[in-house]
Amino acid sequence: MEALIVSQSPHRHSGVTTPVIMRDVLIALIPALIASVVFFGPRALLVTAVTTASAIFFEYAYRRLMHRQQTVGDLSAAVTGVLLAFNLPVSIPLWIAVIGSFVAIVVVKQLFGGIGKNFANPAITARIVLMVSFAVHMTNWTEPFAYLHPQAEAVASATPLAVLAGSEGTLPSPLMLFLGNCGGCLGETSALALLLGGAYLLYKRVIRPHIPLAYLGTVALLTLPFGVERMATYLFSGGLAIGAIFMATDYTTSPITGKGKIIFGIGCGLLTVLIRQFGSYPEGVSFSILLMNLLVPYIDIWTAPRPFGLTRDKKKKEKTKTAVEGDQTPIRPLRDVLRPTAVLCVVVVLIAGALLATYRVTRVEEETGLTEALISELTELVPQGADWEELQPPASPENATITRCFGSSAGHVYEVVTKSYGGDLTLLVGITPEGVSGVSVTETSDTPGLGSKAADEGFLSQFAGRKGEITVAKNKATRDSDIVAVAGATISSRAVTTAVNAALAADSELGGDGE
Amino acid sequence: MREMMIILVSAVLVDNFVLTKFMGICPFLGVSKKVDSAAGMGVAVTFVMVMATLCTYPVYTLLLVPFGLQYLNTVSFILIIALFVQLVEIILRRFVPPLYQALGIYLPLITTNCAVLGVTLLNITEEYTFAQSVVNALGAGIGFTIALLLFAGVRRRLEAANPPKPFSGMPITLISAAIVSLSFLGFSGVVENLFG
Amino acid sequence: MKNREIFLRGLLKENPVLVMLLGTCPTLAVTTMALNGIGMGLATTFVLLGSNVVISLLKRVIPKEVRLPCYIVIIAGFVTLVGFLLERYLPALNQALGLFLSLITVNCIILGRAEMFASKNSVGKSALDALGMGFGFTLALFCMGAVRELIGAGTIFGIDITFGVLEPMLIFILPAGGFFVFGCLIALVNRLTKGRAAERRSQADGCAGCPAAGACGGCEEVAK
Amino acid sequence: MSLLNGKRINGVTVRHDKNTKNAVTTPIPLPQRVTIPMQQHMGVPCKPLVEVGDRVLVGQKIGDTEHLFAAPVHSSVSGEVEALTEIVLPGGKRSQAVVIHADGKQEEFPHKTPTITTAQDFFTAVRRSGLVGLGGAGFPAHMKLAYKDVERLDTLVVNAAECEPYITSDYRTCIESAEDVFDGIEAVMHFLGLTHCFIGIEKNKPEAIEKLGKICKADSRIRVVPLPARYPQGAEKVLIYQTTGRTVRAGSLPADSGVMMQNVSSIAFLADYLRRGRPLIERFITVDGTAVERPGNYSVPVGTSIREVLEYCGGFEKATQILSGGPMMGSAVADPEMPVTKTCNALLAFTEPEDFALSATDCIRCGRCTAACPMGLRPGMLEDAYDKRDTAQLRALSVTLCVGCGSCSYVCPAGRPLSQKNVLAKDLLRKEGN
Amino acid sequence: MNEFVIPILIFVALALFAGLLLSLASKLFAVKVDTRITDAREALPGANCGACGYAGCDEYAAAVIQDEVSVSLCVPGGAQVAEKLGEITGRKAEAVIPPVARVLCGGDCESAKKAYQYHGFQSCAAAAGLYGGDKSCHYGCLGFGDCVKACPQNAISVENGVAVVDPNRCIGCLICVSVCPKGVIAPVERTASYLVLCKNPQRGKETRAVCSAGCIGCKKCERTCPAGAVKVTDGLAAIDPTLCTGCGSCAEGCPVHCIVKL
Repeated sequence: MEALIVSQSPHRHSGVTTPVIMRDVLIALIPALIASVVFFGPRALLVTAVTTASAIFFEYAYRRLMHRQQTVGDLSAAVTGVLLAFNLPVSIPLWIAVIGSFVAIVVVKQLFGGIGKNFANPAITARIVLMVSFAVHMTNWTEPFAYLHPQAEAVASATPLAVLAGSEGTLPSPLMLFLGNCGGCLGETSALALLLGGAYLLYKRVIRPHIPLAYLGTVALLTLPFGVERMATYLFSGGLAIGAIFMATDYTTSPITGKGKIIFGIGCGLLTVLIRQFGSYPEGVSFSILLMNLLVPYIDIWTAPRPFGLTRDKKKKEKTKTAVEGDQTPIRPLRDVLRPTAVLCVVVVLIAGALLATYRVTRVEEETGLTEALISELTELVPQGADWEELQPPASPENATITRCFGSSAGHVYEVVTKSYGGDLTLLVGITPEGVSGVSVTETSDTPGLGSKAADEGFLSQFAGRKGEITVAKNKATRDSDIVAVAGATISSRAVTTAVNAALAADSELGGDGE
Repeated sequence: MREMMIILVSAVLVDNFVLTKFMGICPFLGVSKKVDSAAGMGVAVTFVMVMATLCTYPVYTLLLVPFGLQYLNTVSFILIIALFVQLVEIILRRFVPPLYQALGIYLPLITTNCAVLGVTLLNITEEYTFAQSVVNALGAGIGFTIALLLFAGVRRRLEAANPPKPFSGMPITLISAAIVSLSFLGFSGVVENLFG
Repeated sequence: MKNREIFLRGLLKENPVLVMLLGTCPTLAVTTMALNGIGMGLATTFVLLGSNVVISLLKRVIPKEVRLPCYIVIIAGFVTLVGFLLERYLPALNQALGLFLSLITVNCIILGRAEMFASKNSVGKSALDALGMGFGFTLALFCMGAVRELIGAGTIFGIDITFGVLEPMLIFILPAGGFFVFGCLIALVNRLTKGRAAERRSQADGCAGCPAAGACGGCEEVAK
Repeated sequence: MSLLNGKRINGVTVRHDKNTKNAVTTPIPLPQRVTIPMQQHMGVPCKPLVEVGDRVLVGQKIGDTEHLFAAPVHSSVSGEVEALTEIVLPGGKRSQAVVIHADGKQEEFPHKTPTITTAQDFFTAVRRSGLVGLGGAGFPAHMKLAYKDVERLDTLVVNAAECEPYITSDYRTCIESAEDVFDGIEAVMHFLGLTHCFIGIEKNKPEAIEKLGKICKADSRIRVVPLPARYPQGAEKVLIYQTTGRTVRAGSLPADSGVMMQNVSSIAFLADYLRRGRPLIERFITVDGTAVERPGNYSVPVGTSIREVLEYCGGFEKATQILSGGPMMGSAVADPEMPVTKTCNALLAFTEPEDFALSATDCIRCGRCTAACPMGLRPGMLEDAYDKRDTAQLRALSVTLCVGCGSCSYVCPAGRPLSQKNVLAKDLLRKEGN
Repeated sequence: MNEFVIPILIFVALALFAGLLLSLASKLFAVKVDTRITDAREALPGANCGACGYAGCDEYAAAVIQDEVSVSLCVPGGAQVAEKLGEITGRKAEAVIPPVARVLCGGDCESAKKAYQYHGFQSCAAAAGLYGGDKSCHYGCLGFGDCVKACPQNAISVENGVAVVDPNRCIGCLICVSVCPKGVIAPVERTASYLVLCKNPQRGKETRAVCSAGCIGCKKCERTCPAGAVKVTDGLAAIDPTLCTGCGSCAEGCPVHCIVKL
């Protein structure tokens, strides 16, 4: 009978270990996976497989490289991989999905020390990084069941959220939304599948109901005034379902106590509605969860449980009144006061004098009106335009203001300011007798990557040669006066068009084309 | 009034001085180790920003503009700020030692803080009126403090993290700052639409 | 220290940005393009050179009470000087640097070197130190600018090298990318200088690295 | 937990494994020799009063000390003192022990039934009986009676919760000697002038609740309180709160809130002692576990070696782990020759430890430990503070309130030794002079 | 012309105002600070190891200046810090040679028997809580590395079940002595050449039963030592470094080879 096994008490364990928990989460994600394959075709499976495989590979490689205890076995990398895949549109190029996995696993989680040490939710942060870096790919939604008739060229449809935020498109009925029959990321559309998964997690006590209920409850409450039907659309569209059930309840990045989880949920709800209603990004869920992740340390402090039987004894603030007595040595006027002041004066005078002199030498004739730079820009817009001079800016229409106007031998250039998605948009529109000769955007405050896409040449070149009223079409130019809007940035495209129309109107009002 | 609100909220949230305009990063990284030192620094910076604006704006409009010396604004502003900060530090050290104990040590740090000079210069380039520039300074200070406190919370979590050897210390803090500034992106566009 | 040592120290061993962690504001803000990085670096080097020389000239003259204001006025003077030159000859760069050009005055490196080096050493050494630190700063900014521009916009010095195949990740142009690249660069430098920098940098967090160390009284609290 | 008296106390649901519920307590054959340790209680160790070669009778006092904070030890067999040796107690301290060779005659020492009129007589009688808390803590029973202003005590709580898995010895006491329990309660309440008494029993023991309920109906001051079967129901502060609704403030004794708690077996033994004057020399223990062929409840003379008891129950050869007490708070046995002491209420032998495959991985901040801790502490943060040896933070998080119930380590998905480190943290604070 | 003079005048006024204000203020409101404390703090290594008995270098610096405490308490700093402190405070610095921490146990995996299979977590303090540790010998090193984690200089490593101190890394701060739950680590003079690696005072028969490398108190070393440096007190040999000439006869003579050359 060799030596007995001895260890400290307790000698029994509940059996619920990290791999068991993560396996349960994976099981809970299966309904959503099936829904994604049903709605978006086998490619959804491919994207999920690639993302998950690369996530696991990155974690394995990182731990090997850094000679650390291998943690791939706890399946947390797999969960992050699947969740990230569910946040990507089905048409996402695979290399972007792999970059997403790299960001999620290596940058956001492992660099901080692996599971339990990261403060931001890996999948959510990776989605935001991809959304900001590859806006076009990430907002290229495909219609459900589009994979059934492959020959029809892929039509980019707007997600319900985008429609809510203003771009055209029919709003699917709340039931369709609940089932998931609408555009959106591959795993987030079917609220039914996600709720099924959520029920499984609650049953297996992997998550507690506090965060999902608080989150969905707050969003519902805030959107109720817009009508029940509108509230349902709000609840079942975009990433709210997957965010509230799977992302916000990630252990490492959510508060520990029940009270803390409720505050976290309410916070996420408020921010989601704020960003969806007023922000420039259509989807507010990822930003609100990331922002609340930052507040978790404070929430944990505020909602710390009070130990049993500990009465709150007011911490006595000891007032350290350290008396500081002044150094009463007598003031020697000359050495202590005059000399330093004199030195300072001399230094300041020298510097100011030098600056004044150099300024007079390098003075740039600041004549108002046309510097060479401005002239070169104008001739760019109106080729062969010569001897430019500034004219009185004509009256501007109600939705745009013409701030400056330049005339030349070959045509006019108008500087137009109009309201766009993210704020003011200023353009220079060159108009010649043949019509619009060139458009350039001087200043835009639209969302980087999304709205700012309306400022590149590809889109602006469509205005060349147009004379009459210009209209904006979603995907294909149906009427000859149409130009095609930039996918996902319809509002900015429409703003540019109104500016050009304003310039055209001002030009015709100025008495036909330029002399 | 609406204009004021836009300036205030955009200075605090959207183009936050630290996370989007990149001003005042040195103290932001240096002082956010402990929550109370972060709060202390935040209050000190807000106080100095507002007072600096109160001093520099009149100097600019009354002294420099009439004589066409706008190009000298940098020199004069920084002189005034340095003078003001050192004065406050000396007075605090002598008359209010506990407050000096809490705030005083940050004051010399503030003179070299890009955010303070940044605010005063920004008020000029944005052509704000006097009231607007004070509001802007206040917003900038509050934004700075919020970013500082938020980051102090994150750094409390960082103490438990164990990044690889070369990444420990400042690199991991910077990567966390990257994630924090990423989250602030969410607010873009909120201000304009919020106030119609 | 031999002169060559002073100059080389500024480049890698005691690189002001990547090791001493000074001047982080311009490093993050201006380096969306490699060209801007170099422009900012050279402008700062010019100001650093000028201010180091002048301050080390006047070091015995300036009394203790008004030391800080004097230094700052001298530095601001040089900054405005650079402002005139850029406005006149390189308007594009001036437009790109924008506000940060005048923010060089409060750049921690310049005041730091002035306090720690120029006010204690001869003019020649101060000039060398200024050049060393200046080029170290430019080097760091160039690296930052190159990486962010390459990955963020797919161009080098403005020339598009993606041939339409590679798609740039726009996030590297945004502030988040700036912080991230800066963090990775410092980690790389830590890796290269095998931790020696790590010790000094951990001090740098505290008082030793802080530019205003000279001017401030008990700064133990800040260190903790 | 019953919600009727306010805050719901945290805890964990543990498999009961009460296989020996219906096993009637049967004595085991007399061992050849017994080793009686001088330290079987919390407090000052006793000094042996006998030398090698003396003849001792059953129940004769063989070790005592003049200190108040101690419980005398008596011989459980009649025979000749063979040797005075030293044994190592589970905590690592060493203690003297008397080895007595049993002569098989089991001649009883002439016990006198104690005559008690005042509370002071009651106190000295209980001290003479050698009674210690039979729940496993081993706190000398009379010390609870020697509280400075005993008049403040008004309630007796009888702990029959027995929330540890496998153990059914208290349950058998409730079934087999319910009358003794009643008499014991009456005696305690009479001598201490207590006004009411609660008996806390977990709901998974319906027969005990029904039987005790019937008997105690005779005295209206006694109330049987059925409690949800949730570990650690038997922890002192938890049970007092669940039965009387009073919160024992941090750092104070139950007596400060007017409550005295006693284990149900202690009360039953007290009644028997007051009748026959026979000191505590044998224990009713549960023997169970995967390696035991004949699990059951046995009455074992104090001092019998663990190996003998397990061999009798056919559980020694295949055992790789032997526990004295329950799986949650019991201590593992290193040397099977170690004797059964007054504080042992169960012996479990396992072919393979239950948490064998567990190895600690990184904490995933899931909050299960905080949700499980009945004392409302934050075990995750306590572990961090201990790893950093940050005593100020340990005090701020009030680690001293930890009762060591093991719920946090039980639920931790990363298998981290949370309650184990709390024990070390408390030592660290004690060494530093908290 | 006036366009040149007026700006200059403005700046002169500004500078005057600033200069006057600043110099007056700094003089009027100056505060007395004892600079000697900050100098003392500069001289200290700043490792906050507490070997001087104070909670870190700041406290020790203040104590040296204000309470006139001895200048040579800083063990890691050694002689040269003591000198600097001496200059600042004007008091003479006594020479200080820090001792070396040594683990007095040679019972590695082969020689020492185990009382039970320990399945708890890797910490000496934890194992010591279970019957004094998993080693049959109650006086030996458990080898779970509490001292390794506590040593600020990473001078200790566990080899084959026993902790070993690397003398050139050890700065003699003796934090490990207080951390070890078995008290098996003791300060030994740096000059000592031979050392008895055992702390088990039990008689030979009991020691041999638990560990083949333990000192059985046979007094052979005491007899063979020419310099009379070895004394066996209640079953345990001890070498007095001042008398020991380093001849090594005790080491060869020892039947269990528990006397080791340093």
